[in-house]
Amino acid sequence: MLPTATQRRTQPGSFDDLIAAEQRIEPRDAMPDDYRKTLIRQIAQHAHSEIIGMQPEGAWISRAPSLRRKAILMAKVQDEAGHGLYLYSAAETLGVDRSELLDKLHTGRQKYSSIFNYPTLTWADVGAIGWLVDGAAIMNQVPLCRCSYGPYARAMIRVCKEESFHQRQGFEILWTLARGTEKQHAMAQDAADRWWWPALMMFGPPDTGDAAAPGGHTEQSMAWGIKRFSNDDLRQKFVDITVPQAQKLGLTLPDPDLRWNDERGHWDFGEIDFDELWRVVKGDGPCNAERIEHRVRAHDEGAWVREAANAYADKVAARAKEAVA
Amino acid sequence: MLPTATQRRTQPGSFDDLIAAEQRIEPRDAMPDDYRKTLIRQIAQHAHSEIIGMQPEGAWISRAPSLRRKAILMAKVQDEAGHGLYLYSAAETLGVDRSELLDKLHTGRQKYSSIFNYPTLTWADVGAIGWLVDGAAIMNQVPLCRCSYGPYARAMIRVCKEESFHQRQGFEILWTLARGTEKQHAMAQDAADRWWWPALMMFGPPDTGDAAAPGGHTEQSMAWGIKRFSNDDLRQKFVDITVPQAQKLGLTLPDPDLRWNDERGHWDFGEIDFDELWRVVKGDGPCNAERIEHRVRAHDEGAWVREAANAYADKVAARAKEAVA
Amino acid sequence: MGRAPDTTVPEGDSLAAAYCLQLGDDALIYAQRLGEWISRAPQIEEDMALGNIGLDQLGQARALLTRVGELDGSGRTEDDLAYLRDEREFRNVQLVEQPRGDFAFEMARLLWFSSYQAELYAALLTSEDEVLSAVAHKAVKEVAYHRDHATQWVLRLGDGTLESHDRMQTALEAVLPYLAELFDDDAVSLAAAEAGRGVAPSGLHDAVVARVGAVVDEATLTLPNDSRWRSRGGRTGAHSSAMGHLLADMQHIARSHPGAQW
Amino acid sequence: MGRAPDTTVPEGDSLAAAYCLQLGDDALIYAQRLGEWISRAPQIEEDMALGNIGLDQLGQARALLTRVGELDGSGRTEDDLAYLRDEREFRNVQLVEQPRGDFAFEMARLLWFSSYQAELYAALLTSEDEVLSAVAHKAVKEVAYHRDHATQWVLRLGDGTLESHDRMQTALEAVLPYLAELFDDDAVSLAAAEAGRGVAPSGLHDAVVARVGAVVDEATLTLPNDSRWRSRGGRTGAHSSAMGHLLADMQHIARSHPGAQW
Repeated sequence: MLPTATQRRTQPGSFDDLIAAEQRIEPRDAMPDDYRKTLIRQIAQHAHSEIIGMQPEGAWISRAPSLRRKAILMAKVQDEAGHGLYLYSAAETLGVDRSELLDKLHTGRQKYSSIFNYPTLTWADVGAIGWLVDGAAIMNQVPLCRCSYGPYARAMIRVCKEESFHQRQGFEILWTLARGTEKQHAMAQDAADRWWWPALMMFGPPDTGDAAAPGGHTEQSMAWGIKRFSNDDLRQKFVDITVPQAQKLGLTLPDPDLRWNDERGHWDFGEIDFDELWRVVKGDGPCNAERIEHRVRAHDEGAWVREAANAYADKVAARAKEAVA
Repeated sequence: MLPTATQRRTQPGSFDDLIAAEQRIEPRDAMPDDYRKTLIRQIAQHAHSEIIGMQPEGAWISRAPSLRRKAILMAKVQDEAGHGLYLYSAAETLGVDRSELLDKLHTGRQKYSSIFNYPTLTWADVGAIGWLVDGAAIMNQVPLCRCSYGPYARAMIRVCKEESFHQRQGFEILWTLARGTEKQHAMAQDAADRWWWPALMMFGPPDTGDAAAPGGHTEQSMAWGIKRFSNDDLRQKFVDITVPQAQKLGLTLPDPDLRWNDERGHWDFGEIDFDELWRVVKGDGPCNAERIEHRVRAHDEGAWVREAANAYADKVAARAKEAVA
Repeated sequence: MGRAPDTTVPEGDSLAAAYCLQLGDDALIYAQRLGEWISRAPQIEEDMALGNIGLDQLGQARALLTRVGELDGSGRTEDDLAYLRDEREFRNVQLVEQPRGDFAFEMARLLWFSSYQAELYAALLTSEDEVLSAVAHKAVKEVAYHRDHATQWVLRLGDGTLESHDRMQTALEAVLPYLAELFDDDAVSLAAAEAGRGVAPSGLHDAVVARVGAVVDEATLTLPNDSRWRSRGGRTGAHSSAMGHLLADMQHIARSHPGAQW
Repeated sequence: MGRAPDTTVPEGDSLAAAYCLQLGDDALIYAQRLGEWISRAPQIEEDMALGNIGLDQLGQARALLTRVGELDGSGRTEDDLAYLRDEREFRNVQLVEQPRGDFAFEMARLLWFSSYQAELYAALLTSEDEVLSAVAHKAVKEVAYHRDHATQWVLRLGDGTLESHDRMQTALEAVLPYLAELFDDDAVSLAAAEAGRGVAPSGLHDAVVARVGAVVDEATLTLPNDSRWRSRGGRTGAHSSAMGHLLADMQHIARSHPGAQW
């Protein structure tokens, strides 16, 4: 029987020893093919999520109801572009390039976080995305700051710092709305109602599925130091942190089963409709088609610009060469 | 010396006799070439004005501030399309076709009324266009109901009936605004300030120019029963009718020289800045470029539809023929 | 802490109001989109025709929204309802709010929507709500004309040139994701149907598909039926991204002058 | 009966307020257009760059509009001025309100506008209005970056591919009609210049044209200078047809919630 990728060692004592010692793997280090592929897929999906994630909030830049909020929102969406860039760069250290990854995004061969297939129906949704979606993202991402792959870990440190800033800004938007006019309060409550369950789904399927079974993706990613906590653990942690924040906001969460469990020392919560998650993941979300169309349109409309930049760079290089020769 | 077009008689006793007897010329009657050309140019310009005139008001359909006003405005702009159709049909009786005339409009070889090169900056402008622009148009057009060319005269009868309805609706918009909030009143006044002078220019240059000189266009058109009153006479008539309407509205007109002249039995008014008129006619109006671009875009975007309709009509005809054969 | 989402369905006059609101919003928002064609149509006859159809829709909207204000006890006028509600309060299906596309898209939308309205209003002729039945009496003739107009164009475009055929086929595919929503049995329609005042949308489905299908066949086109996604939620105020901009444009002047008469 | 149009020019603080309003509106409306690029740029780096430039413009707008409210005695905040004024009260030039075109159009607009702002703010460093001079100190560095960014792109596009060259040339022609307005000596600017607080726009013309002309030359493009028409009136509140829709979108939520805090 041939050794599997994980069993195979590219250089005796190197990769596995580094992993075992909780040392970082760097681009020039040898690494198993599957480790590389897993990371590329995960980092790319993460980068795509940042880029696609610009759309639901970006749609409110023109309509932000105060100039201060407009400035904060522009800066936030711009940060997401920046996160996308760090992450594509991290992926590039693994031997792929950005245009290849973008092409996979555009043609549906790589995914982005399904949360961005939900629409932003009101201004309060900008707050809810910051509070709940960035909140859940941080919960997922903080452990990645200790990820075994160096460039990814370092990108995540930067990303998490900014995300937690965004999370506070989102909370502040809802805080202001919840204390505002009756209509504003209703808007905040409506946003919490719509974003709560999708945010819980961001932690992925429960740890009872195939991926979490022994020998599945989860175990492998944990062994490689890419994943540190199970989906359900992170989800519970998020619920435990977020419920008291909702109470502070004066907003209710749309789950009649939500109650403190003294015995467990955690908040109990209701059953998640994973059928909806799978439906949206498979393409039947309210905005799947729109998000990809928007992204592809921007990319296609910009093709001539990127070509021109390349042509110009070539000309400049050729001229420099001529000048030297 | 060869006879000029007006002296030439195509069939002894026919065209000139009809004109002299104030009878109508009909499409199958013989007529001098210049009469035909003058009419084609005038009717086409008139038709183009209806079509281009849809734009400044059409821009407010989506924003009309009440559903009743929205319905009235949609109906009005639709009427303008209808007027354009009657008029193109009248022109077609003279042996040109609509696509030829539209092409001349699109390429700047035929004009439309310069008034439509002014922008509609507020909702009150929709009122001012109805009151002043349609008011001036009616003044110009009522005499055309007695035009010597039958199809044109009949088209004008229909047009004038609807225009006077539009004029009343415009007046009513301003009446409501002038009696509304302070901001609404200011909006109405601002519109009157901006549309008054351009409306006066709609009657064309003063009767002191080349066209009005003996042997010029004006004399010829009058002899042919196309034009019945001089520009300045029509303009004075318009001022005399409109100034009391402004008083009724409670709006001032932006002319410090405007005062009743007991001796003349007319309202005196200030000097018109015909330099502005010529500037706008020559293309340097606020909306000249936009109006033609808008029109050409609609036409170009519709080309494939018109082609399809023709292709289908051909197929249907061919099938009918086959069925018979 | 927890809270179940509010799924209460109104009763009696409030139910009738909620039902009229759905129909009225469909007509209002579609009128708004149709109005955008005026001065932009492929030929002047079509500026007029689309203007006419838009006017009919606007007329239906005005009658229905006025009825809402009478029924729900709020005393709101047609204008209060059109201009002073927020996006989440609009109850139209997402089909009508989609941005103006090319002429083929508009004809695909019009063929489906007018066929739907034709069946709907035909069924409402016998509504126990007399006002609704009166609206239906007038509207049923109007939408028959709309359907006829769309039919003629779908035939011309489908069986016209190669380009028009392709565009018309693409348009049928573009409207597809928005069709299922027309026939969803939402709680309000179901309750209204039970109360003898409305119609269950699912009951209209087969007749509409048969009608559209026949036109599409004759036009040498193919009725697509496989969509990766479908719109949901218009009836509960969840709209697509185009809706906010449509409302901003429609309401801005009215909102800028609180309390003003026009 | 007659009435002469009001051509009064304000004095003192009111004049300074009117002057700041013009500059602030230019920056605000341009920020609004630049914001539309975010998620639509040709590459992610450009989403960031245009976002940055938009943020700078928005920052200038906020400082200037806040100053307006202090000077004119109305006590209006930056938000009152941005969200509660009607179209006729906006004082920006028409260049900045033009709809987003292709990337070449944006770079043509940015090159001209940032070059104009660079000269303007440089001259305002010595304004007797200390707040204005402070705004200029910060802004002068920002707009130097904007100008540099636009310069780099005009070079790349002009001297890139055949297509990019043509598009860039077309873009230079498309912005042309809106340039004269930047350098019109409107009554407010003239009076502000006389009072030592502002700059006469005509005085900026030559330096701006020289700067842009040099870039255009190096980019193997031609500076067009023959326009059949030119825009007029932005400084007196006469705007182009795009402006109403821009404001509807920008103001709609704020207008829909009178008195609310955000």
